[in-house]
Amino acid sequence: MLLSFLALTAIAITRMGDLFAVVMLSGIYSLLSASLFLDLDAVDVAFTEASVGAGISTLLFLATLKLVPRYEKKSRYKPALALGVVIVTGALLIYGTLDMPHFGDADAPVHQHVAPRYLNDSINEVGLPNVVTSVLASYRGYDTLGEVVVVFAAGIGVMSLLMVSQRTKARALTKVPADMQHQIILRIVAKMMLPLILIFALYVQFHGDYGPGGGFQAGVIFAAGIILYTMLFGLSLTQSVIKPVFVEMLTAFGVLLYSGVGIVCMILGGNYLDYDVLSHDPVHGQHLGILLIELGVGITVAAVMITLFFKFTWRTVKHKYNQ
Amino acid sequence: MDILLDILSWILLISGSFFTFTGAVGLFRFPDFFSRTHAASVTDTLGAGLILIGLMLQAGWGLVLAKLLLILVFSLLASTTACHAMAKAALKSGLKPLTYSDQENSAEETTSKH
Amino acid sequence: MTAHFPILQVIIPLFAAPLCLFLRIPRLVGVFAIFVSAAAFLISYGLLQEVITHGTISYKLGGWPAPWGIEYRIDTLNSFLLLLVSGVSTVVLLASLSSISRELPQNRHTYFYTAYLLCLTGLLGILATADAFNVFVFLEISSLSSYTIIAIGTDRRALAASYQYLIMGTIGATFILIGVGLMYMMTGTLNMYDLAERLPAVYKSKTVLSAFGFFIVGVCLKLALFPLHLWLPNAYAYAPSITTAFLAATSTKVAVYVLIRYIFSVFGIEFVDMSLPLGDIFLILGLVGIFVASISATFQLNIKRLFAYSSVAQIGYIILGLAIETQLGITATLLHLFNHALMKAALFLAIGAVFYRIGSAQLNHYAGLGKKMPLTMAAIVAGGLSLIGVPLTVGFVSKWYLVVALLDKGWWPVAVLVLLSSLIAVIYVWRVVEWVYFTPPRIITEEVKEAPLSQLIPIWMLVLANIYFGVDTRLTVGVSKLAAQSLFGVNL
Amino acid sequence: MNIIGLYNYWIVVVLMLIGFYIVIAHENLIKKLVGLTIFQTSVFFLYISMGKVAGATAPILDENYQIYSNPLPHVLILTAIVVGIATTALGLALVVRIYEAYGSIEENDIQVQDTHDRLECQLEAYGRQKPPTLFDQETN
Repeated sequence: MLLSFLALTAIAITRMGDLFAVVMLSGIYSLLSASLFLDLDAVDVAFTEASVGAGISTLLFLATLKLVPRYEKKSRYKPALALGVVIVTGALLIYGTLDMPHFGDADAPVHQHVAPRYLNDSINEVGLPNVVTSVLASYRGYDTLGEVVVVFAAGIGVMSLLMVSQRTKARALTKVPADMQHQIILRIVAKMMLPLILIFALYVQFHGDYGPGGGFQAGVIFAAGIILYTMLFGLSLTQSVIKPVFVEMLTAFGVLLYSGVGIVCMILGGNYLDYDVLSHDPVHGQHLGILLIELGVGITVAAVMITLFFKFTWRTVKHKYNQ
Repeated sequence: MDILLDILSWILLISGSFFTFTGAVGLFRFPDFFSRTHAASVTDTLGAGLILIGLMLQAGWGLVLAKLLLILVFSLLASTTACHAMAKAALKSGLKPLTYSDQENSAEETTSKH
Repeated sequence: MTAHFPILQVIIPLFAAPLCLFLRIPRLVGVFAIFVSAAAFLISYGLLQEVITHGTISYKLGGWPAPWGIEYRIDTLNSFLLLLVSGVSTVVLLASLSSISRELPQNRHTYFYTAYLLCLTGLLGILATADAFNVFVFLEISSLSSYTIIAIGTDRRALAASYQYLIMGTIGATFILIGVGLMYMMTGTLNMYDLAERLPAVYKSKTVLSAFGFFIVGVCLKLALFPLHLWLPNAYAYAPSITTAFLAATSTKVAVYVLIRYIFSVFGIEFVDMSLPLGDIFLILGLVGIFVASISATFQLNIKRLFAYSSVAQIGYIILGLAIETQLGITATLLHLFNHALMKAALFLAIGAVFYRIGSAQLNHYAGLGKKMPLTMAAIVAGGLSLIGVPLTVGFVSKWYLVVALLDKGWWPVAVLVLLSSLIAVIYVWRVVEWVYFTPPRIITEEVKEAPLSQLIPIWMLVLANIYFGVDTRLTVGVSKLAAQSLFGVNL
Repeated sequence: MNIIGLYNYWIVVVLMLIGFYIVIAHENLIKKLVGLTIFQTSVFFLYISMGKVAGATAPILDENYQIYSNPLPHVLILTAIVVGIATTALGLALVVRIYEAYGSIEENDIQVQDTHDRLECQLEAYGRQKPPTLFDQETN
């Protein structure tokens, strides 16, 4: 049922020429996906997809749409070749599915080989009820480090691509007022919600060991809170609370914290990211390690998301000013 | 007592679903943006609200109840504000509500709410 | 400390990249990056020694044993490439200090070096890892940062090129992701060597076959195999010179490494032979790629674009070596990987030095530069000769091995075609020579001086390496042979 | 049985193809990125579907449950989602810059402008010294 909804949304996206609608639909697509992930027992993934896919990515798309034309130009695209490629890909995929283990089959090789150890032993080896967190932060902690670095790399990319000089900033700010100065109801409600959002982010950050959640989701929610504030109260006010340079430093700091934990492990005699050595008791060491690296993840993700939003918004301000 | 709660909660759930459904129908059938917003906000407030209360009755005392309560509070706050902001933005960007002269009398009551 | 070498290699640039943001003084960051890259180079040299004397090294990340945790596994093949990538990166960085200040606004330097180090991290990470999914993650690190260092310049065409690369690269990465997913589905493991053990049981399965298909197509997108090369010429032509030198020498090579690793170590050559005529496909695509790209190169006016097309052609040679599927063929492939990296790095650095002086990469602006910048131009000519495959250069060594491998297999028509294609290389290199030495200088170029020492030194280091490894082939050929042996040994 | 067991995957394949089609067939740069997102999200389904065990629950250990779904695909997809948003963000930044530089976000317009630039260079090069004997045939 959900899958059919998804298919419908996707087809609608191909047909629409209005990019604004396309972006909204893709947000809906993400949200539907999140529900589907939930249905497939992937709570952490659902949480991330909802906050990242439906939240931040839609937001970034909208921020871009403010800067570029809203309608797709109807042009003669070359559907024949594209359709050909797609059909070949599809044929290969369908062909590949023929020998797949069936959906939900408990005897599939996936459930026989590596995963049982995570499910059976992680409680003794890592000591967290949320197996996803154990695998994410400890067994495959290095992948997660890589992923934080990917986020950092994207942050660096956007920072370097969308730079606005200090001079333009100073001049533009005096001329361009914040968009939503007059939305009184919005501002009041946002003021009520903001502390709660931030507290919720912290809850997600530190409760990730026991339930769905963790650094990524927390980082994104925290960033969402700040972004909400920025949208309503204007860039200049936000930036006097949170210095952009400071946020940029924070993006780096999260990565440093994460990889620093690994290096400390090495100095203490373990392998890289082997948290066992962090404390006299391995399980305790694991706890400490996971806490720290999740914090690193949260800091980098939040800082990068905030920076992304700042950069896009500055670009908009600059454009307005230039006009 | 349990049966009473059960019945009550089912009544709430069903009426909630009904409002959600009418909201969806309204979204498609209403003539202009503002009346459609009205339909959509019915889904968010009355529909979702009743369903959540119904669920709360099912949940019994505990953490789940608290969580549902929080969800209710937040969805009431957020969705109404969002609807308001949307309508205001539409008005600001130059979209005028339909009036008598544009449409038969049915449009009037929905538009005047905003 | 030596025990941690496999990970230090990757971690040093990874840790240094965010530190760059704290340093903030452009010049300082540049020097810092050089030291970081040099440290990685020294470590990889140590690793190569270690591997040659003691055999394969395995490193368990997080202390978890292999199929559960992520494993780094260094053998002759990847330690050789680690040495290459970190070495080229160091030399290129040496030239970057002056070149970058010419091509980028001051306030982007820190970002450039950060992204550069991240890119280096990604490439080294792909080489070192023995985990299929980890490859994807590090691939994305290197890709995202390379989109950045391509687009960071002032040429607007770099933006469009970078976007195109982003789309193609992400499709490639997603295909790889599908491939890894399907493999995981059939075996339940992500570790390459564990996969290699468990895959034979499901060789007959259609899912594994399509996993293989997706993986190969994904990697071929990344390595710009003809006809999936469309992103490459623009990306190389309009990026800052340092970026071009670095990426041309390393990033496609790393993709080739992934291809070799999967074909030989994970799927195993028997599977490949059994399921797909991959050898024939590679043979045809390689040959067509060589000719189409070489001919396109002869038409280019932008010298960076010219050599970018020549890169696509060289990928063709590299793939040809793979298509032969013999030990000799693989040796030729590995040799050409190494050699091509040396020559392209030298060439693009020299072009960067010219850009530093005249601010253009148009061939017609090179008119008469032979007298004005003799050392730089000599480097370009040396690199060009190496591309053609003139004796006493590295290009000769690898082409020689390639032809020998082809003859050994009995494919003499292909060998003839390879030699013929070298003639096209003569044409496009000659075009450069003609502009440089046999055209009167233009008025604007009157004032041009020789490139600064800070650029000449790295350029000539690479050129001398080109000649040195063309004469003394013990190290390169020895290691390549060893690596090829080990690849075939794994499957026996 | 075969059909029902694989039905889920087939829909996922269809979704992937729609996304993939948007990426390669459309000219608009933003729409391409949306397509890319759909393509990637659909690949995530492939992974998550294979981790599902019938009758199992989410992999958060609890005394009340015995069977859990496989956590490993979840971990991999968490990583992949974040990688996806990183790519999207960078892509959007590029789109913004491209629009500033070219005044368009349609692939065709951009190519036309690029080709125009290249032809001008060629005219400059051969205009005075040699007649343009060979033209750049390259169209990408």
